[in-house]
Order: sequence, then C-alpha cells, then structure tokens
Amino acid sequence: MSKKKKIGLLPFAAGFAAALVFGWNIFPQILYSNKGQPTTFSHTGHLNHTQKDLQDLDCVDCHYYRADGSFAGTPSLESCAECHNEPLTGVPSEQTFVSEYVKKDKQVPWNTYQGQPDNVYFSHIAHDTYECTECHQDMENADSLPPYYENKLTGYSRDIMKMHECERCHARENTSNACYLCHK
Amino acid sequence: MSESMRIHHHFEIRWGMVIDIDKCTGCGACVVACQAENNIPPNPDPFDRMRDPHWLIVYKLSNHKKFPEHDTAYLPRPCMQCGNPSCASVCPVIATTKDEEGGIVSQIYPRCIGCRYCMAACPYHSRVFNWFDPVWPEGMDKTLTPFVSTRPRGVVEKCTFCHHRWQIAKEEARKRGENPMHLDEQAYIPACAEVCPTGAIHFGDLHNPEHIVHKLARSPYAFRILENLGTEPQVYYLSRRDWVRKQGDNHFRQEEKKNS
Amino acid sequence: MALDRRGFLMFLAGGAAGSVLTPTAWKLTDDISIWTQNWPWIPRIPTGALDEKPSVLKLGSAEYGLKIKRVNKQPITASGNPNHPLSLGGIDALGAASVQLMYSPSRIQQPMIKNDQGQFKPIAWSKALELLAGLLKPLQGQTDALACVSGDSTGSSREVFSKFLRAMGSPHVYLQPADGLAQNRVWNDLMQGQGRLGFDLENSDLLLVLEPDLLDTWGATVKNQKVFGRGKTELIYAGALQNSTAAVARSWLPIHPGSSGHLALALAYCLFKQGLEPRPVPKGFREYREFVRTHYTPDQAARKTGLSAQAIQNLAQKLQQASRPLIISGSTTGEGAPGFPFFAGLSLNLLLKRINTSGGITCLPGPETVLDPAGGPSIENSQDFCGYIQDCATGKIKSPEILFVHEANPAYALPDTRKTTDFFDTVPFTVNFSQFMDETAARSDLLLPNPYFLERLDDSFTPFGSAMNNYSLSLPVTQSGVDAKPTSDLLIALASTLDHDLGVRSYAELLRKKCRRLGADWGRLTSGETWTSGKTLSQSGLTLWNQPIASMCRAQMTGTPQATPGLVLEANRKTGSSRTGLPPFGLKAHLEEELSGALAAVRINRQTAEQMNVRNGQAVTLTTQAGSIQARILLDEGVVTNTVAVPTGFGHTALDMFSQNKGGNANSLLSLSCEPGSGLCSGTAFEVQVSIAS
Amino acid sequence: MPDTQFIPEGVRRCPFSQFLIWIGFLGLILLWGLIAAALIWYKGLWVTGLDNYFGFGLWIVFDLAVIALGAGAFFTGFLTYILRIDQLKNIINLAVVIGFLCYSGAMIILALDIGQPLRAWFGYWHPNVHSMLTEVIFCITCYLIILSIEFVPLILENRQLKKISLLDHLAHNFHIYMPLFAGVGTFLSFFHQGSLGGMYGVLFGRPFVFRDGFFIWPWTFFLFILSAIASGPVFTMLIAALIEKITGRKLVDFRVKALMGKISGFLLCIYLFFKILDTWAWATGTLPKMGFSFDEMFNRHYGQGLLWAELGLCGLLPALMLIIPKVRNTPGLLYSAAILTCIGVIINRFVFTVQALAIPVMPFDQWALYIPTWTEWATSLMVVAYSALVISLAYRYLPLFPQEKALQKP
Repeated sequence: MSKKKKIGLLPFAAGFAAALVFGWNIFPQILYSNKGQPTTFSHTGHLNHTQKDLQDLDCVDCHYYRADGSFAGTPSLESCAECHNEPLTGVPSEQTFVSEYVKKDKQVPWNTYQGQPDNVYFSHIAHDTYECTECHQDMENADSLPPYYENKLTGYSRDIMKMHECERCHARENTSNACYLCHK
Repeated sequence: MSESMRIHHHFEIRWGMVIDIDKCTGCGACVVACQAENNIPPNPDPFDRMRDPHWLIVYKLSNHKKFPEHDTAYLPRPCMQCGNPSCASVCPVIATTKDEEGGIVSQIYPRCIGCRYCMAACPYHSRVFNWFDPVWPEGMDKTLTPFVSTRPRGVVEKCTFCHHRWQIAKEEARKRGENPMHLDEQAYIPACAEVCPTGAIHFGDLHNPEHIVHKLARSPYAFRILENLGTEPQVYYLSRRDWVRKQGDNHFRQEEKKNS
Repeated sequence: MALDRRGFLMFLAGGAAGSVLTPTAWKLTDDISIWTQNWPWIPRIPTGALDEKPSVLKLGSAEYGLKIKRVNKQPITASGNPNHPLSLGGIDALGAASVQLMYSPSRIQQPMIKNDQGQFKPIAWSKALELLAGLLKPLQGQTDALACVSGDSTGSSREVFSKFLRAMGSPHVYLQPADGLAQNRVWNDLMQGQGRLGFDLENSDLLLVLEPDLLDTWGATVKNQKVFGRGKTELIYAGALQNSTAAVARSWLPIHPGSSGHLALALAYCLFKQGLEPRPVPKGFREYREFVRTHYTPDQAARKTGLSAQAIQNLAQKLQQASRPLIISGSTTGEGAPGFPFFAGLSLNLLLKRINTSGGITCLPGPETVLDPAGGPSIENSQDFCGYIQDCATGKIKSPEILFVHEANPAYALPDTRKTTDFFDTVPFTVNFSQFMDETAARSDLLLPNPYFLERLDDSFTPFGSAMNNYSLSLPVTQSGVDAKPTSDLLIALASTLDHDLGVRSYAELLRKKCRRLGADWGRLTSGETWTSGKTLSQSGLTLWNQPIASMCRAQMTGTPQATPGLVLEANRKTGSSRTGLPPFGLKAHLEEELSGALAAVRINRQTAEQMNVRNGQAVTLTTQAGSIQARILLDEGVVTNTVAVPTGFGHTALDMFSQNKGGNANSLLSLSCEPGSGLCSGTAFEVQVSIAS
Repeated sequence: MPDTQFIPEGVRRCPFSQFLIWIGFLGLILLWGLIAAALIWYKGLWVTGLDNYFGFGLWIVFDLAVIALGAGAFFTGFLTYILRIDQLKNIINLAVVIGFLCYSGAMIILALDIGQPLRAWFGYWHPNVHSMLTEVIFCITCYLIILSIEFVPLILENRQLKKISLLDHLAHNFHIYMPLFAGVGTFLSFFHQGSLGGMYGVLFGRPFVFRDGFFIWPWTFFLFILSAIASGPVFTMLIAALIEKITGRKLVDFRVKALMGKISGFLLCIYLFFKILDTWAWATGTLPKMGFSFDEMFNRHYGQGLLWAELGLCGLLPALMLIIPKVRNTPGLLYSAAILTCIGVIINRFVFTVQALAIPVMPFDQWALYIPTWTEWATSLMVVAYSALVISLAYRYLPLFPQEKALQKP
C-alpha cells in the first residue's frame, strides 16, 4: 500500500513538470508565429548616410505628423520612392524593393509591432512630449528589423501595448482613463 | 427618483445638440450620413427598427387631428447622451460609461458582452443590438471609414455624437499649437449636423456661451424628450408648435387630462 | 513502471495543477475574447491619410457641390461643399449615399453585348466600337434612324450628343422630362420669354409653393433647404399632400391633386378684383384677364381646387401684402407636368412684377455652347422624349434603328411604363451608356458603361432652380473600379471613325474651351470653385395670351371635378432619383411605415378609406387605365380626401438587391397624354381603382 | 436489474428498462434543446424572438422564475439549519437539488442569452460595482458553488461511494458544516433575489418597473425577496408531490408538505401586503410623477387582467387558502394553492420583464409585442428536461427522501 503511494506521486510530478514545460515553453511557440517583415530595412544605414546631403536625415523625415495632426507611422511607398525610385546602392535587398514594390506601385505590407486593434484610437501628437522609445523598440540603432510575432488566435502583434499598460501610465500622469479616450 | 440613484458628473464641456423640429423636413440626409460615417452596414431589406442597427432615426409625429387640421413633424433621434444616463450604471462590465470630459456616453464594443440590460434601461431606444454580423456588399466595404471599428454580432451599439470627430479636432488643434480643450464651434460637428441642409441640427458646448446651442437650449421653445424621468438629455429640441412640444413628454398628456 | 489507471489520473492531476501555474489557460481565455472582436469574417477598417476632394453630384437629381472624404485616396463619405452656391454645406440623402452607390452590385463591370439568347456577354471596347461604327455607317444622313435620350441636362455631354447626331443627320436628341424643361418651354415657346428661368428664393419674403416638393425634390433642392433654414422667408404650401415641404411650411393649403394651376388663376382673379394692373402691360393681358374673370370666380375656383373661397381670398391678400412674393409651380415629383400649372404660376409672377427682380424670377442667358452648330436652338427646348415616344407609337415619326440612352433610365422612369417599354421593344438596337444594370440597360443591346460621376471629369452648368448662372466641374475623386470609358470621349472617337470631326479631340478639351468662353478660371474650377454670373436677360414682348395658351387653358375647362379618387405622386431623394434606384444607405432613412416587406405604403385619409372600404395596413391593388401596382394602405390625415398618395422610386425590377422587390412603380399608373397648345407630354392618372389584394 | 448495487438500501425502484425509457424521453427533449442552442450560438440571437425593443424575453422570465422558485433551497435550508425546524430535514435534500438545478439551469440559459458568450467572464473580471446585474452575477455564482457543496454530501451518500472511507468521512464533515453553508447561502440568496428585483426597480427610464426605495435598493429589491421565499417552499413541496405521483410512492410525510404550505402562506400574506401597497403607491405616486397614468400601462396584449391575476387569483386566493389550516390540510386544495402561488410569481416576473419593455415610454412611440420562437422554448424546455434528468438520477441512486423507508411500511 505504501509502496503504491510512492509510485503514485511520481506521475503527479511528471504531469506537473510537463504542464510547466508546455505552458511556458511550447505553448508560446504554438500561439505565435514569426511573420517577419516583407523586406529588410536598416535604420542605422539610413541615419548614418554616407551621402553628404543625406547625412542629416532624421527620424521625422519619414515618421512625421500630417497636416491634420495625425501620425503618418510607417512611410508610404511614395515616401520611399522619393529617393529609391531606382536602385541607388547596389544592395540586393534594395534592388528587390525597387523591383517588387516601387516598379509595381504596390505598398509594402509592413507589419506594425505596435499595430493596435481597430477599436483603439491613439493620438501620437497627444503623447508628443514622450520619447518614442518609451513605447516603441529602439530602432535608431537597429541595423535590421526585429522579428515580428503574430498571435495566431487574435491576429495581433505579440508586442503591442496592452490596455492595462496604457491605463497605468494615464493613472500615474493623472490623466483621464475614460473609455472613450482610447476606444472607437 | 431617490437622490442616490443619480450619478452626478461635472464636466467643463458638455457637448449638446439642439434640433429644430420646425426645420426638419425628414429628408433623411442625416440618417444616411450617419450610417456612412459610422460604418453601419446597409441592409437590402426594408428598414426594421427592431433588428437593423441604426444610430439615428427619424420619427414622424402627428398632431392626431383629422384632415384638414392635420399637422406633421419630423423628429430625428440620436443618442440623448443623458446627463444622468439610465444605461451606464446598469452595465455589468463597464462597457458603457459617462466618464469623459464632454459628457458623451461611451460604448465599448470589445468590452460589451451583449446582455442588453442597457437597452432595457434606455427609454429612447437609442441602443441597438447587433443581431447579425455586419456585411457590406462586395466592394462597398471599401467605403468603410477609419473612424469607428466594425462591430461583430452580439454587442450593443449607439450614437456617439461622432466622438471620433472630436478626437480629430483635438489632434488638429494640437498640431496648430492650440488648446485642444478650447475648440472653435465649427471644429467639432457630428456628421448629421454637418450635412443637415436646413441647418435643423445645431451642435456645440452647452456650457460655452459663445456656442449657439448654449442660447438655443435656453429658448422658451426648447424641450427635451422625457424630462420627467430625470435622464437629463444633452439633446434638446426646438419647436414653436405647442403640440410638438407636448409630445416631448408624458407630463403634458397628464395635464391635458386634468384640464379636460 | 507500468502506468496504471491511478497513475494516469495522478499524471493528469499533476498536469492540471501545473497548468494553473502557466499562462496557457489564462492567455487562451483572454485571447479567445480578443478574437471575438476580431473575427476574420468581420471587415477591417482602413488606416491612413485623410483628405477631401471636391466634386459635383450628377445623379439626375439636384446638382450641387460635394466634398468627398477619402482615406488613402479611397473615397469613403460625402458631405456638402460649403463653397458651392447650390450646396452651402448641405447635402440631400442621395448625395450623402453617393459614395456607397458607386459600389452598388448592379454596376456594369465592362462593355457587354446581348447575344441571341438575350444574355449579356462581355465584349472588348475596340470590338464594341467597331461594331457600333459598322451599324451606324449605313444610317448616316437618315433623319429618323438614330435617336438619343439623355438624363443629363447640365453637362456638356449633351453638346457632344447633339453634334454627333447632327453629324449623323438626326435631330432626335431628347432629354428626360423634368420640371425645368417644361417650365422653360412654357416660358420660351408660349410666353415668348427670353432665357432660362431661375428662382431667387433667397431674397423672397413670401414663397407660395404650388405643388412641387420644394424642400425634397424640386429644383436646387439643397439650396432651397438652406434658404428655408435661414428662416427669413415665409413658406406657404398648397398641394394634395402634406409632404416634406408642407411639414415645415407656415401653412398647408390642401387642394385637389393637379389643381394648382387653377389656384394660381383664382389668385389672379382676386388680384384683379383689387385692381392689380401690371406695367408694362404684357401682350394678351386683356384676353387673359377676361378668361380669368369668366372662369375663376372664387366659387368656381373653390370647386376646382377644393379650397374655400375665403381661403383663396386670404391667400391673395397675403400675396399682395408681401413685398417680394414668389410663386413656385410644377409637379410634385419634379419630373415634368403639363404646361398649364407652369403657365398659371408664371402668369401670377408676371402680374406681381416678379420678373428679373430681387426675390423673384431671374431670366438667365442660356448655356454657352462650344461645339458649333450645337449652338443653335438649345436642345432642351425641343420636343421631349415622351412626345417622341408618342409620335413613334402613332406612326408620326418612324421608330429609330438605333437608340442611344445616356444617364437615364426611361424604361423605368417615364410615365406609362407599358407604352415606354413597348417602344423599347420596337427599337432594333439600343446602346446604353449607363453605370447600372437598370431596367433600360436590361432592355438594351449594347452596354458601354460610362464611369460613375466620381470616377470621371464632367461639368454642370446652372442646374434648374438656381437663381444665377453657375458653372462647376464634377471632378474625379478616384479611379474607376470597373472597365468603363467616358461616354463623351467615346463619342468623339466614334465620330472620327465615321469621318466626322466634332471639333474637339477630347471631352476635357471641350470643357476647357467652355471654361474659356465663360471667362472662368480653369485652375479655380479644378480646385472645386464655382464660376457664377448674375447676368439676366431683359424681357420684351412677354405674352399672357395667344392661340396656344388659349387652347391649353380651355382644355382645362373640360375636365370635371373629380368623381373618382385622384392620384398624387410623391418623390423623395432617400429613394434615389429617376436614374439611380434606391441607394443602399437610403433604405434605413425610410420610415418603417413607408416601406415594409415587399410593399410600399400608399397614403389616404380616414374618410377616403371609409369610402373605399379599406383598412390601415391592408394590402391593396391600385389600378388605372395604364396599369396596376400592389401597395399597402397607410392612413394619413395629411392627404386630401378622395386622393391616393403614391410614392415614386419603388418597384424596380432590375438594379441591385437594395432596389428590387420593394413596392410598385408609380409611373406605371400614369397614362401618357399630350397637352393641347403646349404640346407637352406628361403622365396623368384618373379613375384610380383601389381593391383589396387577394 | 443491472444497477441494483447503486440503488439505496431498502427502497424499491422501477425496472431499469422502464427507467431507460424515461431517460430516453428526457434525452430527446435535451437533444432538441441542444440543437436549438447550437443554432443560436452558430447563427446568432436573431433566431430568437428577441429584438431591439425586447432585449429581455422568455429566457429572462424563465431565469427569474426558476430562481424565485428555487428559493425553496435557501429558505428551507435557513429554516432547517438556522431556525432548526427539524421536520423540514425530510425535504431539505430535495430542496437543495432543486435549488442547484434552478441556478445551474439559469446559468445555462444566460450563456445562451448574452450576445458574446466567450466574454462571459468579463462579468467577474471587469465588474461594475454600480450595476445590480453585477451583484446578481456574483451572488448567483457564489450561491451556485454553495449549492454544489451542499449537493456533494448527498452524492457521497450513494451506496457505492459511501464504501470509500475517505468520501464517507468527507460527507460526514460536510454535514457538520452544513449550517455554515446554509447561512452563507441564505445571505447570498437574500441579496441576489433582491438585486434581481433591484435590476428592474432602478430602471428609471421604464415607468412600469421603476420604484423608489430604501438607500440604493428600490422596493422591488425587497418584494422580489419576499415573493421568492413565499413561493420557493411550495414549489419544492410541489415537486415532491409530483415525484410521488410519478413514482406512485409516498416519499414525504404530508405534514411536512402542509408545513411548507403554511410557511409559504404566511410569507405570501406578508408579501402581498407590501406588494399591494407598492402597487398602490406606484399607480398613484410614481406613475403620475413620471407623467403616466395607470391605464397607459396596459393594452390589449398586456392587459390589466395580468395584474389582477397576479394579485388576486394567484396571490390573495392562494394566500388565504394556505393560511386556513382546514384548506391547507386537504391535499388537493394545498396543491392547487401551491400551483396558483407559483403561477403568480411567474406572472410577476413576466410582466416585469416583458410588459415593462412593451410599453411605449416616448409619447410618439408605440406598443411592441413579443412572441418567443421555438428556439427559446426548446432551450428552456431543455433546462426543464435536464432538471428532470438530474432529479430522476438523484431519486434513483441517492437517499433523497429520508422518510421514504419509514413511509413505505404499512
């Protein structure tokens, strides 16, 4: 009887361990898929431009506020094509960018790491006093784009800010947390 | 009503609408503009108030007199954005609140569980349930606006005074370096008020004496629907016709009976 | 170690316990609820830059400036253009729905040709043109072989059509009947007036509206609504139905349907009684006054209109006391009427000296034409399409070999649907330039879709009702989503295939030339601005009585007061125009009582219902000489006794699911008849039978 | 019989085959309900008779009714364990099972009724403390847990389970703590019965149901509690009588039933006293204050007959019958009075739910009519069938009626 009991604990431990391994390790791998980005892009390459007249290229040259105060976000194909209408550097990825998108007049389907759901409204200009990196990954010093993980169930990026994070900051800053401030 | 049931809010801004019934021809431009603006799906079947999603509808009023003494009037009915909303306090999951500056009653679709208690609470039938998933004919979904998310079936929705237009106006003000809380009267106007060809729908801050609604709401011809219930709507109506004003509340019916 | 049952259970228990300490269950619960806001079958909303583009509504209804809001250059919503003189920021239900209408499932996707089995098959543009040129070639120089009907009375496309048909040797260019055309014909042909008529509602202090729905369908509707909304003008409505205008008018004067002409002449009688004398005295004034004095004593007028003699006298007094009164006459739907009510209304305006004065009627110079010799007699004053059909039916004119249909849906919208469709069946080959697969397109043989107005460049010269001449461009705001080609350009190309030179190489060139001729600035026009001109034509030789007028008026005397129920048609822009069908978003603007199930409501008052022995909500059949429709009875005390109010715009058999299976086509109840004297053909209905539907 | 060893000792049950036929019959109803449920979840709520005017319909009436009638569980528990009315021990097991079924059934219906069942847990995670419905959600959930705990020892008393010493021990311990659970259950039930009434009473946009009240609780809060505890005991008693009728065996002493009737009768009197007072105050005070007259609350579909039936035929009449010992001690009359009482409560819940929403509040609005569709009936019947199934199993395999053995002896 006592021997039996001893053995009985082992399966329990095994099950316990298996659940832990599954839950913490395997489950996330199943839940998220690394979608990456449609093409490569080097922020450092653009910011530390070798060409003289482009050396003072700044973040806001591509990520700017429109006239109506809305934020342009990822630059459109037209913005990119202003310079890259033809291949300039001989870098292969640039050549594919030009041939695949610029020449075909097809917008690059960038995946947005902070792409919020349709029902979320966010005003960049209202948060203008904060550093970009308080919410976004530091891209200024990134030579390549980080992997983009998509939640297979929800379709959202793994890295988006969750509501409680918004709320926490708003509470800290003594700003309203009214629902309609951020939902549409 | 017992005082404890009232929820009092004080807002610096109180967005309000004043609808001049004597100017409404019932043309329907506001209803159409509302649907387009707020991504309310079209339905090939004749309109069914009981099942179709709608945020703004027009009621046809009658003075109930016989020909030729008959008179008719049209009453557009958006959400009243009540000062003391009967809907918000009953929601079990805080999907609807009146907590934002401006006093617009919010309705958050991803939070709503579809219990429909708020619909039971609202005497204006301003709230509608999504009985169906929204469908646009192929291609027409291209005209979806970026302003309001599409709603799945099973949640409640209602007029928001085109709240997104306020957000946009605030962004524009920020871009210009102006105070987003002190907007021009024209900076934020809901779609229905913007398109109304007779100018029957006025919109603005009821607290701001510079806004026309401030004055109109205090007109002797102004009334609100069902004031006796204590909902304190932020939508006012104007009519110089006595019979129209009387149909704004049941109070008058009672008085009429007493007098007769 | 063998795993027995107990061991397995323990394993599961351990697994369950462990799971609680991992995110699996919690994350899944949360994600599933997030998934519910993001169901893959629910459409996503777009993101991107917003902008606004000006355009002008061209859907066969009031034309005015629009602002089209776009996201990423994709049009999403429409609102009124505050800078356009006929919008001033306002919009009607059709304009508000115009962006969505562009994506109607009934859009014709590419050129099509009907095969022997009567089915449409796609055809390449080049093939279609080749085919059409081949068919046209042998018809050149034959007077009656080619005809054209257009619904666009303001665009320069009619110049292209005129010129093209003239080059082919045919004079048969017609416009869809409309109040504006009928009014101008009465003015120009009968009353010897100059120019086209405008209406300065803005500066009038008393508007007497005799039947038209001024605030929903008549003239520059949106501008009318704006003017009314300013509240400076007193509005009196006389009509058989308490329509949108009556609902907000200071007073509603209920009169028998179609009796507004009588009311106008009765008012003239009262004015004469009070010694009114126009200066200068128009031609035929004495005869006119004699006629009025004989036939329009208050008692006679009361019988004819149903309004009491006292009410008529009061109204006349009001008119006389007003400093800037204006009388608006026409049809209830805005789609054409006999000349008599127009004449009667205009004569009253004339007596009150309301011609070319502030707050009165303005006489505007006709449109500048670019393509010679289209600059000859303006086509809108030629005979109307209804008359043409009538003449073809009676054999007066030979039916055409080829018929062009442009921006119009006559097979649905003309009175006497049976006669009209019979006519279409006799035409061997119909070419249709429609955007939608409407009733006429379905009866056509070759479909050459014109882009939707938001997808093409077009123009609009002084839509009917405008007090002053104006010119604006309807600018494309998006690329066409279907394989369509602008009809005007197509005709220019077709002409050159047939070795005709229309004088321009492209429609854009024509518009530029027109712009130059008007003295307008092309750059400002393309940025959405409007050219306006306050120029009016001074009048001489205005006539109140002559042979045609006399026979027109005398014909009115033969009619007996109604013994059987009369019919009054009503139109609403939320139901679309005669050309569009019901716009998708217009449906929800209809009150439930107006349209339920497959039946639209016809309205009668309680007394009429008792006479007819029908109940509220009952399904009935309305029958006239011309045809019959199914409807539902709606009791409404806002309808004159012994009158049935029937909505137009329903009863489509073609178009999309938004238009189909809803109500009956009111036009099919009308009989086509041509008026003596004016020669104007229009639909009338008498002896309406209402029977309970089985 | 193949299941002899599971049947409690010393009692007789019908043949297994007969039992199977009965279960099969219930299974068919369950299946019908499940098909309806699947349809509702798959297609959406438009397959019901609910619409924008009637956000609440048959389901909510059903829920409110079963929760009111299920009040027998907490109230009998209260009387048995707290007030120590020992006689009621003979029926407390059944009361607990019925309570459990009413509440779990209500939960099943709620899962169908809400538009987004996958978000149902938001009620716990994002509660709005101001909403009466939140109070209902929490109380019902907690009380369902309590009822489950109360149900467990009964299950553990099954002949076979009892053989396992651990479970036997457990069951015994449960019994010791039963008064505690009964106390907590009473507290919870008290509140959610009240907050169910409060849900309506706070609707100041609906003059038909709106009531003033005490502090945050409108009078309906207290009226719903009273009507529930007045009808719960007789409902439990009726079910016992029904089981007796079906099985043809005496299970509960008639004196116990009469006692339940007596309890209900007195409570019903108290309830009606306040209810009539409330109705009077509402008709002459609340309504005119909101601009309405009493007559405007009724039309040809939702007539005053409902009110008179609720207060008179199904209120005062059974109340009188139940407090007169001679009447109450006649089985036929006792059962009739009990049935009337239950109907009265159902009418009350119906008018509060459906009639309240049918009445036009805006002067230019119109009366609406609600007709449930088959899907609503099927799913409601499914819950009835589920309850019958559980009671059948409990009756067959568990010592549900302590008196059964004694009563069978001649």
